[in-house]
Amino acid sequence: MSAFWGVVRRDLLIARRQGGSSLLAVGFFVVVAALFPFAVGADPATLRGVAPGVIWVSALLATLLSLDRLFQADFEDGSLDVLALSPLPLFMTVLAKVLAHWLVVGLPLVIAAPLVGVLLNLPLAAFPVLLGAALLGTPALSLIGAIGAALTAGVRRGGVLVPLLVLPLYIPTLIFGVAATAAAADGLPVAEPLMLLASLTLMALVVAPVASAGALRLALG
Amino acid sequence: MSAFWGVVRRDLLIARRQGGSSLLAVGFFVVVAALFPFAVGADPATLRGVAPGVIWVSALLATLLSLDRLFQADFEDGSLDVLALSPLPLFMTVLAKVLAHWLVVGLPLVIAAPLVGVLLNLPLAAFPVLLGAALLGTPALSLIGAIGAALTAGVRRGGVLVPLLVLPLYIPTLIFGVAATAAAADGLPVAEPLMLLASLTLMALVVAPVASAGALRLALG
Amino acid sequence: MTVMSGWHRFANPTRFSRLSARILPWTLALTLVLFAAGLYLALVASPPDARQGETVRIMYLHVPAAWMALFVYVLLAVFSGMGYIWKHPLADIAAKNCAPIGAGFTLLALVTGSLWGAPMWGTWWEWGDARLTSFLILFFLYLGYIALWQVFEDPEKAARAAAILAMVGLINIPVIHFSVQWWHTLHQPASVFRAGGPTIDSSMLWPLFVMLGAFKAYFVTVLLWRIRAEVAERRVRALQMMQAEA
Amino acid sequence: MSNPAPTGLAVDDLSCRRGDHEVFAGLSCGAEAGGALVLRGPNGAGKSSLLRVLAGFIPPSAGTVRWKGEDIGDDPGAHRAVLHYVGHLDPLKPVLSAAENLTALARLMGGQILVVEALERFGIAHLRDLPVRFLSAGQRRRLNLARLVATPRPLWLLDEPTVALDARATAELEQLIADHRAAGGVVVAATHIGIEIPGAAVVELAGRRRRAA
Amino acid sequence: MSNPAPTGLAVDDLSCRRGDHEVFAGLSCGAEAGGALVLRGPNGAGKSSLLRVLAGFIPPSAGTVRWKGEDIGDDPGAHRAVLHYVGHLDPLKPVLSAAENLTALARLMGGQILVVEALERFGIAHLRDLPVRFLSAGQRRRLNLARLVATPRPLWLLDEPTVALDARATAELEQLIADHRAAGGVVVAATHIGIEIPGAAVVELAGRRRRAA
Ligand code: HEM
Ligand SMILES: Nc1ncnc2c1ncn2[C@@H]1O[C@H](COP(=O)(O)OP(=O)(O)OP(=O)(O)O)[C@@H](O)[C@H]1O
Ligand SMILES: Nc1ncnc2c1ncn2[C@@H]1O[C@H](COP(=O)(O)OP(=O)(O)OP(=O)(O)O)[C@@H](O)[C@H]1O
Ligand SMILES: [Mg+2]
Ligand SMILES: [Mg+2]
Repeated sequence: MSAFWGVVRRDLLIARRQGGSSLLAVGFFVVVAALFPFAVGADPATLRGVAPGVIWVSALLATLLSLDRLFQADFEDGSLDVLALSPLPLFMTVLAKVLAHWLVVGLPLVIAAPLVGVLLNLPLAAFPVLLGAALLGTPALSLIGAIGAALTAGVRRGGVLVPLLVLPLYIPTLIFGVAATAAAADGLPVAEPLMLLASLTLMALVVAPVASAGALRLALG
Repeated sequence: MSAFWGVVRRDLLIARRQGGSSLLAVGFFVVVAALFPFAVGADPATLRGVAPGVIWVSALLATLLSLDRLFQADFEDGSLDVLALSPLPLFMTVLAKVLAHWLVVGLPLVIAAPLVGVLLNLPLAAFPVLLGAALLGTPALSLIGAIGAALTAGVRRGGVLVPLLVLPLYIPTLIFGVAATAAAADGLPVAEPLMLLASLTLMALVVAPVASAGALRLALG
Repeated sequence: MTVMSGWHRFANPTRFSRLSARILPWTLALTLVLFAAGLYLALVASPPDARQGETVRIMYLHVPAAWMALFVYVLLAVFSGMGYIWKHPLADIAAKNCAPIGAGFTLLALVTGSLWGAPMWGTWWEWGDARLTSFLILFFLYLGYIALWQVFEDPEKAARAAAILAMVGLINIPVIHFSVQWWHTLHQPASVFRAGGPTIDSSMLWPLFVMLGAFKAYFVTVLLWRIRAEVAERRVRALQMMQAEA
Repeated sequence: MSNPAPTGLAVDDLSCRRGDHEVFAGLSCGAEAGGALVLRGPNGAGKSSLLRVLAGFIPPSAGTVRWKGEDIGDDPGAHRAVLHYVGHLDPLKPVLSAAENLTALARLMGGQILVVEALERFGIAHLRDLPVRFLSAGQRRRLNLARLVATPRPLWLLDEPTVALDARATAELEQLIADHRAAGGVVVAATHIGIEIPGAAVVELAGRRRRAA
Repeated sequence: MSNPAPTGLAVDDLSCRRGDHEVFAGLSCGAEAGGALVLRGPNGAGKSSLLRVLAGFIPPSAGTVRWKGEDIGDDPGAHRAVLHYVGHLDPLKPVLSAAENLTALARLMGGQILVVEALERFGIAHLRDLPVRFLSAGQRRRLNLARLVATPRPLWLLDEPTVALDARATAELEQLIADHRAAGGVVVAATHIGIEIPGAAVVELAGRRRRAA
């Protein structure tokens, strides 16, 4: 177990030293969401209507953007070889890296979500649900994204491919996340989409580390 | 001059060999544009209203995503040292790399813009203006993006930093691009936003190569 | 004891080549016959729909294409799993060559669907419709799978990477199939493959099934043909390599 | 050597294929506890490939590798816990300091962690708190090699370990290898020149020349 | 050496500061046309830093570097057109073939382009059409060095050029350097061991020990 936390601590330390990866992801999240009123016009009614969607799409893009180098950096400097020699099974190493990534990027996004909600005129009543949905959904985004990052790790400039591979897999999370937020905004029941969101995350938790580990092994060969 | 085309040809060749950077950027463009209706709901009237905005935001993101490694790759493998020893002034080298990038990513985006227009229910009458605006605006996106890419070339994982630096600079292009497209969709005059778009691109053409060259020199030190 | 790995298996004529050579003419003939019969039944023999009129005939292309798109993806994932576990290159090649055909079916279903939608729903495309959009996602999945094969130089690695993606993507299939039940959509719910038996009139059901048979036969024919082409190509390369290393 | 003592590494009839190029075939060699193998051969002969096979990163296309009598393919988890692999690249993060890098790497490997000793051994203790991005090529290499000291493991696979090292550091590495072998460890090193490993068995890789395409 | 012939390189009272560390100071040396400088010193002594100053990548904190009598800071554009710099990294794109990489690099440098000769000279003509990602470390290095042949330039700055080379390739490089000097070129090479440059002036860099922070 200590090796697991070793991986987590290492990635957290690197993120901290690299100067605010969290800040950057959150910044991106907020900037993209803030671009929207510019792009679609400032009419408050329109804005309120599209708010849940815009929030989720920009959270998704922020995650995606920060993900493409999740394994690539370790591949390029040979750290992946060392990670593969840890006594930890490779899928646990992946899980540790994803956990660190979520702590650095996902969690700050969750915390920033209400701010973006305010920017986009989301009704106040929807805020608790938005927070809950984000908390349930962002781990799935990190986990699924890890598969794409692992598949392209050994491939030079494979990063460009990550969105194409991962976005289709993100759709269910996106749908249920938006559904929960929109339902809350309209005062409708939210239990069902939240449950579905949670089960997606659970599924990702089972599938993603194993799939990513399989993909990473290719990069070692 | 031959060294200038040497740089352009080299980058085009790499893009070709790397297997469809164009396809990937266009794919991303289309997928992101396709995500939005998903997220904001289906009402065709709403959709038509936000179409110009969505088209421009996703073109912008596609450019951004493909840009972050514009100089990073050359920095990491030492090619930047060689580029700096070319008889060409560094800002011309930057211009050559940006030109190659635009040919690989910007131009295909322009060509794909009508497709996204169809997906998003944009009125047919707006298509010629959309094409014209994209042709005028995308070079500015590549040029401005180059500044961010150059600034972060020396910094590991600077990729995440680029959006934050560059997105604010993109806002004017975004505003006039959307304005032109929306005006055309509503049958209003488009000359003014198109002119402004063109002058933004000209300005970027003057400022961006010099600014990027200065930033790159820091990465050499 | 040496198991010849990868490409070198293709240096020798495999059982597959002989077998497929024998099957191919039959599936080709079957394809032609079924298409002829199916098109006759669909366009001439079957009645126009009471509500939909003649446009209902699009159904005979749309529905089999949509079913095949889903079926081919599942098959692709199964082949991928076999290739991944048993490391048999033939399964990898089969999976790889399913993809373009499946993407073609998906595109056909999308195009016929929106052609049909224009008169039926008054719109080509409806974003809020979960069936439609999730089906578009299937198209993107196919594209991602094809792209992933392209970026690896080493076909064995490409096969394993693509297999992982294919198996993970399988999760989207039930989402697509059940989307009609989960969300109330424009698109009609399952009327053939449903608990409690089909609800379509047999005068339409028969042509539909014949067309489905035709699509299946076409798929088998094209798949076998593509696999043979790729195996032959790899065999040539393997022989060249063995010569070079001799 | 086809019947080596089960205390060390035994390579039997090993072949390696990368892409569609057969890098080497039918290779047999071995080293008992305390022994060493030196891999030699011209550029492209397959030294690095062999090391990656021994580490379990590349599955061999034929033949077996045994560590203490066990085929490494049977329990990859056990094998990866016994070895250190030092490749061409220094797996260091430029933003972390020397000590942080080494601690992080050692923690990944689990077990005992001797960071201070390791840094001192390679004469870079005074660089402890300097971010790695400021280190020279040789200083980075020393830091990378310090891993060998920081977490003791019995099997060392070294791919041209003396690259960028000055004479003093090379001598230190030679001493380290001697100590390691004296304690029963096994060393496999690929090298063109520049390092003395007394009593090591030399494996000459011929290199199959790839045909011009 | 403070008054060198204006046909070659002259370094006068040069200091270099990186970050807040003074790497070297008051360094003077030089080489006339046909001459060579070998930089020696322990890891971290400043060999690589000196080469980057000579290339014009790092501005010196004091002192001057002259090429044929002209201060290189006066017209950086002219200076960068006369030199080749071979650093630690191989500036090669893995997706391009060996020949494509070399052609692209040569084209960047402008002037004459001798790709085929260059590949043959380093014994990698048979790898011409192979993507670089499949090359071994030594094969990559050879390809990198082939730049020197592909576009002739008078001043060569080489940072540990023999890394990863086998004995044959090292001998070839020595011959290449000799030919270059015979034709009036100047070579500055940083190296620990492993290369013979007859008659080269040796510059010993002492290395100021950085204070433990
Ligand atoms: C672009 C638009 C459309 C798309 C993407 C689409 C997609 C699909 C898919 C994926 C299926 C297979 C469902 C399954 O077996 O799980 C299907 C079946 C079907 N579609 Fe569509 N469709 C579209 C438009 C239409 C329209 C306009 C109609 C007619 C009003 C229609 C009628 C049907 C029928 C009758 C079935 C068979 C249902 C069954 O028995 O399972 N579709 N479609
Ligand atoms: N950007 C920087 N900021 C601060 N110090 C630096 C920087 N770059 C290098 N140094 C320090 O300068 C010194 C000289 O480094 P340099 O790379 O020139 O050494 P070298 O002689 O090439 O060593 P080696 O033989 O290991 O390659 C080292 O002590 C290094 O730590
Ligand atoms: N993925 C690959 N696909 C095809 N061929 C490869 C691949 N990787 C390496 N090779 C080839 O395998 C051969 C052996 O490479 P390897 O790196 O093992 O050589 P090496 O002995 O370490 O050489 P060097 O002394 O240059 O480091 C080389 O000819 C190389 O071109
Ligand atoms: Mg090697
Ligand atoms: Mg150095």
